[in-house]
Amino acid sequence: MPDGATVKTAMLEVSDLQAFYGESHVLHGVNLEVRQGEVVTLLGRNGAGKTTTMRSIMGIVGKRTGSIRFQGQELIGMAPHRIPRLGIGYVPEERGIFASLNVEENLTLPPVVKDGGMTVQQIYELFPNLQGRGSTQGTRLSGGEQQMLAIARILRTGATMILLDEPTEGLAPVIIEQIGVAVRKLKQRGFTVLLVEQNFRFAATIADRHYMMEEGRVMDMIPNNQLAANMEKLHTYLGV
Amino acid sequence: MASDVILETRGLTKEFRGFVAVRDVSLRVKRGSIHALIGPNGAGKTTVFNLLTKFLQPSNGNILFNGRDITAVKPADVARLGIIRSFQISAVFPNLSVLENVRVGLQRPLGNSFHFWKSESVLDRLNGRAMELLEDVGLAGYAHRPAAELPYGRKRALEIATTLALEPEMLLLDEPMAGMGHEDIDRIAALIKRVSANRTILMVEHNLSVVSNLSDWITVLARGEVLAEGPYAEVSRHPKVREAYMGSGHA
Amino acid sequence: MATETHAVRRETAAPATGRPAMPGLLALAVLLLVLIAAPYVLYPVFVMKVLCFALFACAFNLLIGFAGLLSFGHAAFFGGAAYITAHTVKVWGLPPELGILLGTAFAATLGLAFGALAIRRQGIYFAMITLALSQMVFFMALQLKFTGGEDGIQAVPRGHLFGVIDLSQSMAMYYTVLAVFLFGFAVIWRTVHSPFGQVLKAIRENEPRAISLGYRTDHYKLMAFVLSATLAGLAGGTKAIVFQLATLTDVQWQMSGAVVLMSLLGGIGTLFGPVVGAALVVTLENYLAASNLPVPVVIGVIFVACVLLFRRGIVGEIAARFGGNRP
Amino acid sequence: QQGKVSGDVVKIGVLNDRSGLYADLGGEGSVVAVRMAVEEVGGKILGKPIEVIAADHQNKPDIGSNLSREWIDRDGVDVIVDVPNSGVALAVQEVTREKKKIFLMQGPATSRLTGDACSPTGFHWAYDTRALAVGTGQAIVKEGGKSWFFLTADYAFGHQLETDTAAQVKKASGTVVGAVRAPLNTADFSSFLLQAQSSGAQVIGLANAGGDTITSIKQASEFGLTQSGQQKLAGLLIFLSDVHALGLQVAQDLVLTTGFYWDMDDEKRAWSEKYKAKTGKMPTMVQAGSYSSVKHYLKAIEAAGTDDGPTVAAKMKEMPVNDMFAKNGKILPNGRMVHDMYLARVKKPSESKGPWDYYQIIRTIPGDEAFATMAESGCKLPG
Amino acid sequence: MSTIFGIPPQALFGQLLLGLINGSFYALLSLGLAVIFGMLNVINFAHGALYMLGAFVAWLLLTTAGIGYWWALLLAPLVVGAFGVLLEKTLLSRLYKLDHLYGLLLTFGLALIVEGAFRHFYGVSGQPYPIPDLLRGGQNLGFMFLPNYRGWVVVASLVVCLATWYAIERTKLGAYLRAATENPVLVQAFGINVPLMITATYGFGVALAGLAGVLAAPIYQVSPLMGSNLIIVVFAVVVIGGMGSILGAVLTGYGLGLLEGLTKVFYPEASNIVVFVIMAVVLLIKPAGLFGRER
Ligand SMILES: Nc1ncnc2c1ncn2[C@@H]1O[C@H](COP(=O)(O)OP(=O)(O)OP(=O)(O)O)[C@@H](O)[C@H]1O
Ligand SMILES: Nc1ncnc2c1ncn2[C@@H]1O[C@H](COP(=O)(O)OP(=O)(O)OP(=O)(O)O)[C@@H](O)[C@H]1O
Ligand SMILES: [Mg+2]
Ligand SMILES: [Mg+2]
Repeated sequence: MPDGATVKTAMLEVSDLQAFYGESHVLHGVNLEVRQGEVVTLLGRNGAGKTTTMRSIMGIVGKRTGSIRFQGQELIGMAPHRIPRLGIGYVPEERGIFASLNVEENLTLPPVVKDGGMTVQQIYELFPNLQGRGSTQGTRLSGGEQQMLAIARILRTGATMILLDEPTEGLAPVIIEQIGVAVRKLKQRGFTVLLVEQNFRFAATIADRHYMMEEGRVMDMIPNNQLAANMEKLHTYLGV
Repeated sequence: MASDVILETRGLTKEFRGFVAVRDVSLRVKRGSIHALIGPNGAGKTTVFNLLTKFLQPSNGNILFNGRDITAVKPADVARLGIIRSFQISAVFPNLSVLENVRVGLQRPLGNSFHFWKSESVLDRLNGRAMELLEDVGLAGYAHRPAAELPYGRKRALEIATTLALEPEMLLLDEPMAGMGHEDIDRIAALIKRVSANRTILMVEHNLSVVSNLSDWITVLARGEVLAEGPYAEVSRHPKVREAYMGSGHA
Repeated sequence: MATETHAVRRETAAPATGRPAMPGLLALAVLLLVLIAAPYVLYPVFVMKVLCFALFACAFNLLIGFAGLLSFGHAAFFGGAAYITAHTVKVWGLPPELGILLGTAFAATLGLAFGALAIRRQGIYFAMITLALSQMVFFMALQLKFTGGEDGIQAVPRGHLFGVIDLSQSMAMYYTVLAVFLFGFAVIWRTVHSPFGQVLKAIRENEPRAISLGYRTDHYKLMAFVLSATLAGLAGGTKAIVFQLATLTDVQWQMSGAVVLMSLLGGIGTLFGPVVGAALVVTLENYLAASNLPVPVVIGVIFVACVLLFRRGIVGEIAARFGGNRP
Repeated sequence: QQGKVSGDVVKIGVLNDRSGLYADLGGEGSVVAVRMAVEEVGGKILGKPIEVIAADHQNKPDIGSNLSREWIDRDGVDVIVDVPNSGVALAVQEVTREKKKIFLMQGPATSRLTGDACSPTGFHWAYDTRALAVGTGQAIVKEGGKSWFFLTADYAFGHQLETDTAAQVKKASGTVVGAVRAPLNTADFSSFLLQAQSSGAQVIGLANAGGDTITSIKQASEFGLTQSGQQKLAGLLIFLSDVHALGLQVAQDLVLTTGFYWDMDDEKRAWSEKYKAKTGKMPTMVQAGSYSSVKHYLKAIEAAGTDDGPTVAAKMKEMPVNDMFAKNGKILPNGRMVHDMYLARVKKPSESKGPWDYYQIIRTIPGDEAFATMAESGCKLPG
Repeated sequence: MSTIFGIPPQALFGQLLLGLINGSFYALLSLGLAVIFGMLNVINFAHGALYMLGAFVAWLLLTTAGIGYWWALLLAPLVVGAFGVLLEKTLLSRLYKLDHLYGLLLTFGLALIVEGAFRHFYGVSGQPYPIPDLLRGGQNLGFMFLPNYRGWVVVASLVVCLATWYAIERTKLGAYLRAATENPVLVQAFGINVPLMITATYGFGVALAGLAGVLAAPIYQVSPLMGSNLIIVVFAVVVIGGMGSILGAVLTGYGLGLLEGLTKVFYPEASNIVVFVIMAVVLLIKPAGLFGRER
């Protein structure tokens, strides 16, 4: 897509993605690319289609057309439960902590899909809040703790590409910092991250590139180092 | 002066099967103020809200509203005393129209809510006031749409309009800005400021710029206990608060 | 948005805005004309049966369609009232109007007791609790002396309405039943479009929110339950006078199932649906009785078809197809 | 009105349970039996065709009463046959009384149908609770079963059966040592059977019907109640179809009263074989009774020259009933058809020569003993 | 003391034992219901009909193919389970996005169809099914005669209930099942084949009903109505136990069997309603049921 200097291989390529919820047409041709080891954000106002893009990748929207290729493999048409097994982990916006499972069960629920995931011990180091809460019912955790749990359980699976939908929503600043640290660590370890954020300041501290979405389309791509030069655009897209 | 304090808790404690989520919290909310409750995740803010509105029963301690002990009062009756809450997760009546949503709030004080023999047209006289309220939150244009169709931020606004319909003496707002875009945040912040003129507001919010702009008084909770109290400037300098909550970014 | 996605939206609950609109009034006028003319064209006893069940179904529908509560035990109110009416008229010698009144009052009392228990739980639990409670009434009806066990109470005299109108005359009986039905229907109509109905809808939509606004939701649900039970009792008492009997059939759980079917077939949450559904089911039962088809199988197939194919029911489908404003 | 056939057709409506608890003892079999009677007279009477229609009342009195009303008002039905389930029969009795149509009852048990609820055009044919009580109660005491314990279905029918039978037992100077009331449709009788067992009574009377009877007999056998030889089970209301369903292994040695058994004389055997060829089963007393009553009804039309209800009813009561079902049966003014009843014992598997060879008749109970007299019945019709 | 409330203790033990046997059926059936409800959020009104189907399959195997009890014990649940899988795949699976009440209504319709069809073809007086030779006869326990077969029923149901409880509450598979109940889409997004799991669960729950049916066949008459009477009591059992826990369903099943047994001794007229009375009382004191989780 950009300057031809594709040093690293494209891990995820989305082209002309259209998605529908029942009769409503939500994505109108999304194009984007995430390279191995990158942290890329999707920015946009409420309802721009960021979550829908992620759900499309995971194969859990009603209907989608176009092409989504992960490490060369086409995901459209694949049974939804096979997609994560390729090594894609998804942390949903609504967190999706299970009430009928305790914290430990929640943590160990997603099956390990690849070697190299974090151990439970490493996870507790990253999120000390979770330590000792193993037998608490999952949804009895506070909102922020639930968010940590939702991220943590994906880190265990060894997924190499992680989709994070608004991981900082409703989190205290300290925790946001921690999550920033965690994402940077993931990046160092070679994980690829696609991140949806409202919190633009946070995004700027960790991402390599930003895609701007509006009304179901990708409008623009801004590398992180050119952010300052593009503040005007950001204003129009996000109203920052 | 006692009448200065509208809501007071004494030694409020909530224990969940051995886990103490709220420990010995004593709050004093001044009449007419905007009081913010902040703290790290899991500090017990939502739990305090649930205790105040009686969605949870305290394990220990008392709650006083206008000097009256409301510790044993039922949730609906707490609301009738004039304490109305919003939810951390948006709460509207999805299949009622926006106007009807507000009218549900306006209708209650009328005392005709059990009148199954009357025509609902008796509710029409509420429409004027309802439209005013919608106007206030910028929803007048949506009055006849089902609430389900509103975008997220507008739903929060609708929720606030419905809440205001009851002319509550005291408003409890749980993360009113969560999940909102920037424009909406500003709009709602302005609204909160406006409505606070003649009522008391207690709110939980993580967005520190909102907190710092709006609130007169801040209580910081951590691990279920009160860590610090005071105006924003003071609290934000508190080293423990910085360590436990704000982090290095908010110097 | 995200928080909204897994809140299940009840299919049947469409925005019922405004007050009775033109199509509704029109439908009402047509219905009225049809009902006034019916006994001259159709077999009057049959139409009376339809009317009794239509009222029963409407009463049931008030609860599920407008309060979101599925009762699987409404037979208890219908049948219970039928027994009381039959007994008071036959054994105590009360005039029919008093008998029906007593039966209805009994249903209301029973509704208060059952409702107080059942509204402590929601959804499926509510359905199962009402079912179990109504089973209790069934066993009582079976074992108590005055109900006559399997035989039921037979040969109940129709008597004279207000001491003057001889109800053994088919037409007199018919128009009496029609009046009762219209009264019940009007009560339901009014309830749905009343301040109370508005709160009920709000509770159905989001109960915690309604509580936080200061509504004691349990009281509203209980009130709706009692209203529904009372009207079901009115239907049952009237039926006892029409057929001159009250039997176990009226209190069996299959009766509760039948009334669910009527509402579902006609359209849950619509005002006219239950009337249409009742007419269809009663016709069908009559027709099937004379055929060689196994009745339960046919009824079961219709049930399944309704649930899978037209959940909105006949009236619901029509309303949805011809413009938004439901009658 | 006199001297002609209404609607130029004699319409017979068989109204019974075609899918429920009583479908096997009546059901389609009753319709077949009625058709056999119609065929025997050549399908015509007084030169007019005879038509048979059938419907399922689903054991619901309101459906029964509604259907019979419609049949009579709209379809010109002249006579209603069978109607098992006392509740439905009582409802239909009201309708036929009002409409002055003939009602030939086979399936229902309660003797109220010829007692306080009797009708001038209602006929009760095969059996009734009183005959069962006399048959089983008195006859068994005479056979040596002196002390009784009742296992009673806890509703009106069961209570009546218990009281009637207990009265007969005492009349024959037997004793009743106890009773237990089991709710209707009990799935497990073992508790009650245990109580019956420990009572030490010689005879355990089953004052119940249908599924309850079957289950209680089956479980009695499981708990070895009768194997010891000290206790006997007496079924107060048991049909051949029930015994067939239970199988001899379980039902053996059960004592019961019946109004008909196919294997008693050549005439019965011949008719029953013909019936079996059509249905694959031997007839119950209800099915045989349906045949008998319709046959008698048609004879009465022939004799009266009209199908007018009251006229035919009077004629029926004048003529003795003589066919394969009953010899010299007579009909009381209350509609009770009085004929001999039989006390039977269910054979052991080793005694049975093949399918349907189930009963050994151990005593004949003369009709006058079995059924109540007009005076005893409590019927208010002019004698 | 030679009597307890006027009943000799011996007789009382006997009655308690009998109660336990009935409780075995309640437990097996409410377990199946709880499993299905837990995973699919469907109140399986057809449960009674499928229990009946289990008994009928055993009877058909015996009468048409000469296949005896022990094979039937294995085959009938498989057949019923397969039928359940078919139902789930073709009908129930279309309802998951809707209010749970539709599942209740659908299965209610299915129950009518299955029961009606069997009534139509086999009548209602029912068919006899012999006790297997191995379990004929009984033990004289001194205070009562315990048929061997009933003893076997208690043992078999206990084993099945415990095994099921363990599988659901203590294994990984169970955790998947519970999670999928709440948010199937997300569990799918973790790489688990949820539709398959749901189908299998329904098949399993229904097979439990089938198994109960086979166990019941030699005790009760194999009749089309055997399930419809039982099922409402089992519903009550489930309400009393609270739907939250599998163990609750099982324990309540046995417990109510015992209580009902006692009622049959002290006040037999009430034995049909005792379960419902208990239900009312429990609801008053603990609305979520004895073992239910609040919300
Ligand atoms: N389940 C659904 N059914 C119908 N429309 C939906 C559904 N979910 C989302 N939408 C619509 O699709 C559009 C895109 O939604 P999406 O959730 O992808 O936005 P987003 O960019 O993630 O917004 P947010 O910042 O609020 O999370 C919105 O207009 C939304 O209303
Ligand atoms: N019902 C419950 N049972 C057990 N623990 C609970 C329950 N409700 C809350 N908790 C625990 O109490 C603590 C406080 O929770 P609360 O929801 O009040 O936090 P909060 O301050 O609102 O956090 P956030 O900002 O993340 O929403 C948390 O650790 C949570 O796990
Ligand atoms: Mg989103
Ligand atoms: Mg919170």
